[in-house]
Amino acid sequence: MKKTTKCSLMLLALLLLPAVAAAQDEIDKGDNAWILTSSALVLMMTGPGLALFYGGLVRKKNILATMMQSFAMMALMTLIWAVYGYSFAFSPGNAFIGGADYLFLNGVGAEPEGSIPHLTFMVFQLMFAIITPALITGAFAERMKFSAMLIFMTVWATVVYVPMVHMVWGGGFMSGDGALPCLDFAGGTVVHISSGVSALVISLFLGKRIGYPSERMRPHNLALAFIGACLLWVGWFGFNAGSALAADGLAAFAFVNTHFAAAAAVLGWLIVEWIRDGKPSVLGGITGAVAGLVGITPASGFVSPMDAILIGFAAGVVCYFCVAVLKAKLGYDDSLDAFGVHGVGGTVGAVLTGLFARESIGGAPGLLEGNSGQLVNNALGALLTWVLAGIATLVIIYLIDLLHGVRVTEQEEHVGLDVTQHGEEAYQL
Amino acid sequence: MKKTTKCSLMLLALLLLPAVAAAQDEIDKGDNAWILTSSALVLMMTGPGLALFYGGLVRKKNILATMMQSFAMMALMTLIWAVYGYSFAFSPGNAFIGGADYLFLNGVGAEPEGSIPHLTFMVFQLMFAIITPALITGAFAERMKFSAMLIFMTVWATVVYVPMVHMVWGGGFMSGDGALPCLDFAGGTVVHISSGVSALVISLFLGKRIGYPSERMRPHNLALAFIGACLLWVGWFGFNAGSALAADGLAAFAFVNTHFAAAAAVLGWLIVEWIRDGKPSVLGGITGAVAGLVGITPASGFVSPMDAILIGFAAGVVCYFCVAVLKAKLGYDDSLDAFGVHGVGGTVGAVLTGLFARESIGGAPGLLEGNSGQLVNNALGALLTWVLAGIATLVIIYLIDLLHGVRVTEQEEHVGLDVTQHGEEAYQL
Amino acid sequence: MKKTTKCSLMLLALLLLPAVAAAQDEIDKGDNAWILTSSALVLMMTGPGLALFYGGLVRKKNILATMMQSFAMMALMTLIWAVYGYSFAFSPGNAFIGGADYLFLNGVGAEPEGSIPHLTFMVFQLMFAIITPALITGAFAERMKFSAMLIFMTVWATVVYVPMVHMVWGGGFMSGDGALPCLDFAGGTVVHISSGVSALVISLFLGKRIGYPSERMRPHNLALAFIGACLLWVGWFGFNAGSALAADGLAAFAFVNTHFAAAAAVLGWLIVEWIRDGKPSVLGGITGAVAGLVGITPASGFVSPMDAILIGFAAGVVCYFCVAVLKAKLGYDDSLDAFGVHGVGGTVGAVLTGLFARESIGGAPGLLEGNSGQLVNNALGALLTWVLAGIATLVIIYLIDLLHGVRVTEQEEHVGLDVTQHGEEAYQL
Amino acid sequence: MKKIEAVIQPFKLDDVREALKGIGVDGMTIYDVRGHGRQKGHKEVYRGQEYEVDLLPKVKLEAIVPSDRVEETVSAIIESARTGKIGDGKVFISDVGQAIRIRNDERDDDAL
Amino acid sequence: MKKIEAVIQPFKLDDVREALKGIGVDGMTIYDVRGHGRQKGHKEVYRGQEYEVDLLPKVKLEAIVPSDRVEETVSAIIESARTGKIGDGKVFISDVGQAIRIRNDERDDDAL
Amino acid sequence: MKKIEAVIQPFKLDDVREALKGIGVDGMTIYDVRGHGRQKGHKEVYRGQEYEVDLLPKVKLEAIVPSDRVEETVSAIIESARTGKIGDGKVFISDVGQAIRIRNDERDDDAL
Ligand SMILES: Nc1ncnc2c1ncn2[C@@H]1O[C@H](COP(=O)(O)OP(=O)(O)O)[C@@H](O)[C@H]1O
Ligand SMILES: Nc1ncnc2c1ncn2[C@@H]1O[C@H](COP(=O)(O)OP(=O)(O)O)[C@@H](O)[C@H]1O
Ligand SMILES: Nc1ncnc2c1ncn2[C@@H]1O[C@H](COP(=O)(O)OP(=O)(O)O)[C@@H](O)[C@H]1O
Repeated sequence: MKKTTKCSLMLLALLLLPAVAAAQDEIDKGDNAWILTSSALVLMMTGPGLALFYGGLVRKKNILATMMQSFAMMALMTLIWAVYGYSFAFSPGNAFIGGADYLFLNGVGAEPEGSIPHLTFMVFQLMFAIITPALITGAFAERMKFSAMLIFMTVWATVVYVPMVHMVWGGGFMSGDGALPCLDFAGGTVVHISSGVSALVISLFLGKRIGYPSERMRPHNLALAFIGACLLWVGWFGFNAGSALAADGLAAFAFVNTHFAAAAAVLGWLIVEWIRDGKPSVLGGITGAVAGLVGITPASGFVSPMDAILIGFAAGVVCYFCVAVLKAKLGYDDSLDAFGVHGVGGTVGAVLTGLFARESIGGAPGLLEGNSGQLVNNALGALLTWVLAGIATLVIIYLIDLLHGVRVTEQEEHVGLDVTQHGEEAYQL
Repeated sequence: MKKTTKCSLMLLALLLLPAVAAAQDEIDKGDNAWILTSSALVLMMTGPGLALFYGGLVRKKNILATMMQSFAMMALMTLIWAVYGYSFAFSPGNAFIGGADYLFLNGVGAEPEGSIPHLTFMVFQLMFAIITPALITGAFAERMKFSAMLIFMTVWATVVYVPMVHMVWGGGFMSGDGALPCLDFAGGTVVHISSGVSALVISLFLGKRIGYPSERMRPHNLALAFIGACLLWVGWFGFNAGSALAADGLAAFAFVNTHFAAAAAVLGWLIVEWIRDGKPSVLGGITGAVAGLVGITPASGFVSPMDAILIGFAAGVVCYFCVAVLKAKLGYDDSLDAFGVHGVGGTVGAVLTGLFARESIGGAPGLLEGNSGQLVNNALGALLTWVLAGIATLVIIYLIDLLHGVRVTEQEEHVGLDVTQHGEEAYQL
Repeated sequence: MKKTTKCSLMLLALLLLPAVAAAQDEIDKGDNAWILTSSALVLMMTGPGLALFYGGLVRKKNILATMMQSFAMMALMTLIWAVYGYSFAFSPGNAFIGGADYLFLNGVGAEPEGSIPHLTFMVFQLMFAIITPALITGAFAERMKFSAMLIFMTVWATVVYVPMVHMVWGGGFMSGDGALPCLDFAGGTVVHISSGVSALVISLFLGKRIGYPSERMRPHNLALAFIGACLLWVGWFGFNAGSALAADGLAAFAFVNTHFAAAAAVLGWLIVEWIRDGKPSVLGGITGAVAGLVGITPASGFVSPMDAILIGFAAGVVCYFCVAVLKAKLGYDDSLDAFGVHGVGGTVGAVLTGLFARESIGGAPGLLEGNSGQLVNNALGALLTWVLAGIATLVIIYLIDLLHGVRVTEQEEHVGLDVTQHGEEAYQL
Repeated sequence: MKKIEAVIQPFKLDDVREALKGIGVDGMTIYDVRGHGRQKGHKEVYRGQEYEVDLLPKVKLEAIVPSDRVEETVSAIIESARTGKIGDGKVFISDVGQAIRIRNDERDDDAL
Repeated sequence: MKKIEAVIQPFKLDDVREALKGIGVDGMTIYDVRGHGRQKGHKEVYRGQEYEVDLLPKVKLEAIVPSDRVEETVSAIIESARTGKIGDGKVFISDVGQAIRIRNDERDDDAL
Repeated sequence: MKKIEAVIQPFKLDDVREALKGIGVDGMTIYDVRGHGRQKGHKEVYRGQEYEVDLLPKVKLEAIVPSDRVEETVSAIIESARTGKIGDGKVFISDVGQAIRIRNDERDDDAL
């Protein structure tokens, strides 16, 4: 939202009166310092953050392959973003997709975009383009070909992620001045629903890992997963508070909301776990934290800290049931619960944002302030994202399977992906 | 100190002439960027920092439980702080405890507190409220019930930490304009003495771990402890330099002092170790670093970089002897030396701050500049903290033991806390 | 470059008209926030970053000793820098070495140096002085005495690093207004060539590890190496973008260039590996990233993002061949490829900076903009660094070996350095 | 009493344990090993340096059983551990002179 | 010569080693194992998915001793390893045909 | 058939495997152990607390071979594992009654 106005304004400016733009827009070094810091924090979320969170949860024979799937995004998405991704996401276009003005970052330099250099805005957005596909990898961990993964992500980023960004933040129809304005401060729909739903589709398409669920597949190194989860928490401050695109009061709100929601989600998850499974677990605590962080993402710049506690708590409890109960019931194998945490948490957050949004904070009222329309818009936006991501992913994965094959052989799955995909072993202990 | 003046001034302002306050106080985005960054750094100190530092030092069967004790504080203290902790610490009150104005963060928003949003100040302080109790957990590692730990920390934060904060930083009697003004830039008394002394009391109350010291209890993973210590060092820049509450020259002093003290303490510890034990060790190096960081904490905004080297060196050497010699002599089992490092290092720092403080840097002269009063005040402040924390902790732990029981069963201690408290194992290697 | 002008200007100012300097220079809190943050990031590169990257690659019995070599630099270099290093690097001197004005940081305080406090500039530079020698340790891992390492680094920092800094950034003959002005934005020559070449010399002098290459010496924990590499990547934003010494547009350029080069180098390395060795590996990916980061270091503030992609790609491919092919051919044992990555990558970067530099970005044109002189200068500068570092290192190591002995005994090498040098074991798993 | 030592594929452990539980063989001790035999290893490359890895991860299961239970125990293991592919592993049988239960000094068959 | 294999509780290792040192049995080889027997396991839950863990961590100690020292060795182990609770472990004794000290080719009893 | 158990220095493993390959002994199972014997341990100090570490890392290699191949196998191991220093390790030989190849039920010598 903030983003959109800021940047669509910018786009307009760029088009009509650059002179004026230059005049009215000036770089604020405090803002730039914060967004550069935030960009570094968001990259840290993927590497080492997410890579460890996922890598610690798989079996020993697959840790490297799992971390590599996140790490590869740090390289692949960067080139895609530089060549055409950023342009089709943020340069002026239609309601669904941006234009070609910024191909090869043409014209993207040090000049101010809002109060920060255009390049700063570009690279901050890039970090989101890196982690989003990386989130999906949790669903097909331990059984997907590395080559197939690379192909899938390239296509997915191009036909799902980039358009989503444009629609919600780049001036498309779900953004501030679009046909269906949705409130998504830092990526509930764009990042979490899109990746979570795609994750579900792939895990259904690929089928279960050999031996699941009969064979024991306990996390091989929860210490690594713990480090990863903590770094995700810390990095998320850049993700959400950085989305204010300034070091202002709104950033402070987003920062506090992010932290409060994570804390509340930890308690939410642990309490349910304690009651239902008899003991509160570390894996539960860190998973709950991530669920809360996901849940607050779209709301972080629109709600109050106390609202954030409620949103986080809700996300923690709901995600627990999806992961621990629903998944078992439905019997699909979302290896690391990319859907259960991101798809579900993102949806919860998107809807609750429409409920709790306060005009005094993010400039937009929600249902509780009598603006029922916003709740409807956000629900619709979430639904649309489900549909788009779901269908597109199914088509893509189907085609890649047809032309290239997506799953490793049974033998390779037994031996493990580290050795078979990358010719390495993680530990010589 | 800085804090106090700044914030008590603020409080006054809020009370009497908000309009004027608003007039004279304005948000500086550079300051806000730095304090938001610092807040993230301080959270990183607890998770993953401290969790790893402690988790790597225990036996394999207890790593998760140990990390969980720190992680739980990230959730628990956050809710306490949001509901009443911040209010009783920082809203206007009497000499010992704050008031109820900020309950549920009522009235705590984006308006400036000094040069940063009030929420930024609140969340920065919250990160301190998280790590302080987490530090204590090192003393009762490997033998305390998770439930008892939660109860203890809730009570301790309420009756020890929050009042301490108010007294020293919140306008209480140990703060700038109080009856006994102490110099504590970033928490020598509030954070380290209070947690360290409480740690000692608990370890004495709980008694030794089964098999201590006869059975071998070597750190199970020094690589993790190393990561933790380094992240503590890095995060400490936010802890101390962030306590300037601005990105100004004072922050630069605090930053440099922090780094110099840590470096000097590493050398101090290693030299003694090399002489006394024949070899300089990695565990010694990282423990020394933490000791130095603790020692400089109260002084970081009051002394010169060269003073910082002396303070760090002293902290390193003194802590070594307390940990390696004194503890063995007295024979208590402070599992991870929470007292030996934080209680002792904090005391050394508090006293030396009164010795070295320079008016030209922090605005307050110490003994070396002829102000013997400051040394006395700081010593008294430290003593008071010892007494308060010591007695309160004893009462609390005694009652909890009576009503709930604090120690796990012998069988549980043998099997390990990971399995018995959380139903998990860390490694499937 | 930027640095030089800024600081030589400052030095001039300090000498001639401090009053004026004070007048024209004012602290910008946004800049200070960013450089303090960057300083923390650069320290994180050494600990835990580099320590893990190296520690994960050695054999289990040497991880602590390897990490300790980096950690010790965090303490040792700090004291050297405080006492005389900073002064001889940055206080006014001749073409080769600085003066004694800043001994014991005399006169280095909160007053502005450019737009940041002098202390901030000092500590930011210190973090470079820490990581540079730490990089060298990769070459003699698993076989050097800890004591010899300390002696070597002390001398090396004094006679190689400090003069190099002065020559290139401190107003010496390779800096902006010197006889041979070289473009080195963040340390291609000063940091990477100097450390990489010294690494080569030591590994040749020490000879191979017992059993190399016949015995299997696979990395004992690639998960740790992965964490380290990612933290290096994240920290490098502070290293390069911080070298703008401001949170301005140039910082944004350096930030983006850094990230793009790393990404391109990952792809470069993996593609070659995939073709040549049959599989793309995680170790290859993370090594490639570091190679790209090294390559872009001197260029980061002078070239465009698209140039950065080319530079990164080149660095990745060239370093691969040096590490995988050349080393085997020449048969020296640079244990962790400190030379293959830093020496080679730094040289590639230094030369390509002279090729791609754009006046519009860093104020200096390169060959492609018709300024062939710059390419020559940079090549000469690189060559000079090779010679200086190479010869000096050989002399130093030779003398230390003569007077003290540098290599551990065969028995110690078998048992491992953790136990024999530090009396510890890393894991009790 | 006989000691039955079986070297099996790690991913077969759960099946084998099921099978043994099925025939009431409860006592066993297990540990991870690396094995070499006819099964081909694989190539690993680290920074261009090749390693032929021909020690593959296996699990070793030891069960001491009364002589008259050897037959069924062995066949239970073999059937449950077999995939038919090279690398399935081996079973070795040897004599055990005495067995003692530390807890209560029970001896031999009673101790198993 | 006899091979004495003892599976014991990990936290008893130091005591057992003391006891053996006491009677002058120096040579031994030790490794970590997981064992199953009468001792009940425990439940672990990961994201709601339950696992019955009934392979518990134990330590296995092997000592080859001259036949005439078996008695005292075994009793030393048993006494020092006993807690009286289920899970204390077992001792197994079997024959060893030959022992050789690699360093100097000493054989059998001299090699122990 | 005989079971040959060799406890050797970890850094000698590659040499020993070469030697065995040399004489065509392919089948073997290997695992890490800690051993105590005449070799002196070392001191470790953690925060001033001393530990005498006298369990040293060793590698244990097990090979079941036909009785007529014991001689050469043992000498191959001994020669390749020897450094002449205390700690080189030991070789123990014992009987194996039966061997079975899980994959195809081959027995005894054919199974090795
Ligand atoms: N002679 C032997 N002595 C000890 N262990 C053996 C022997 N032969 C095979 N093994 C073990 O059995 C495992 C499988 O044997 P292998 O020959 O690879 O396949 P298969 O069992 O199908 O013939 C080996 O990895 C090794 O651990
Ligand atoms: N028949 C057996 N074969 C091999 N190992 C056994 C056998 N029975 C028991 N063990 C080992 O002894 C350990 C303890 O045995 P258990 O029956 O649990 O307790 P107790 O020794 O008190 O009867 C087991 O965990 C297992 O490692
Ligand atoms: N009696 C024994 N039983 C089992 N293992 C033994 C015995 N004696 C020695 N070992 C193993 O052999 C290793 C080497 O023995 P040691 O006496 O230290 O050196 P050496 O083999 O040169 O005499 C020991 O660490 C231990 O693992």
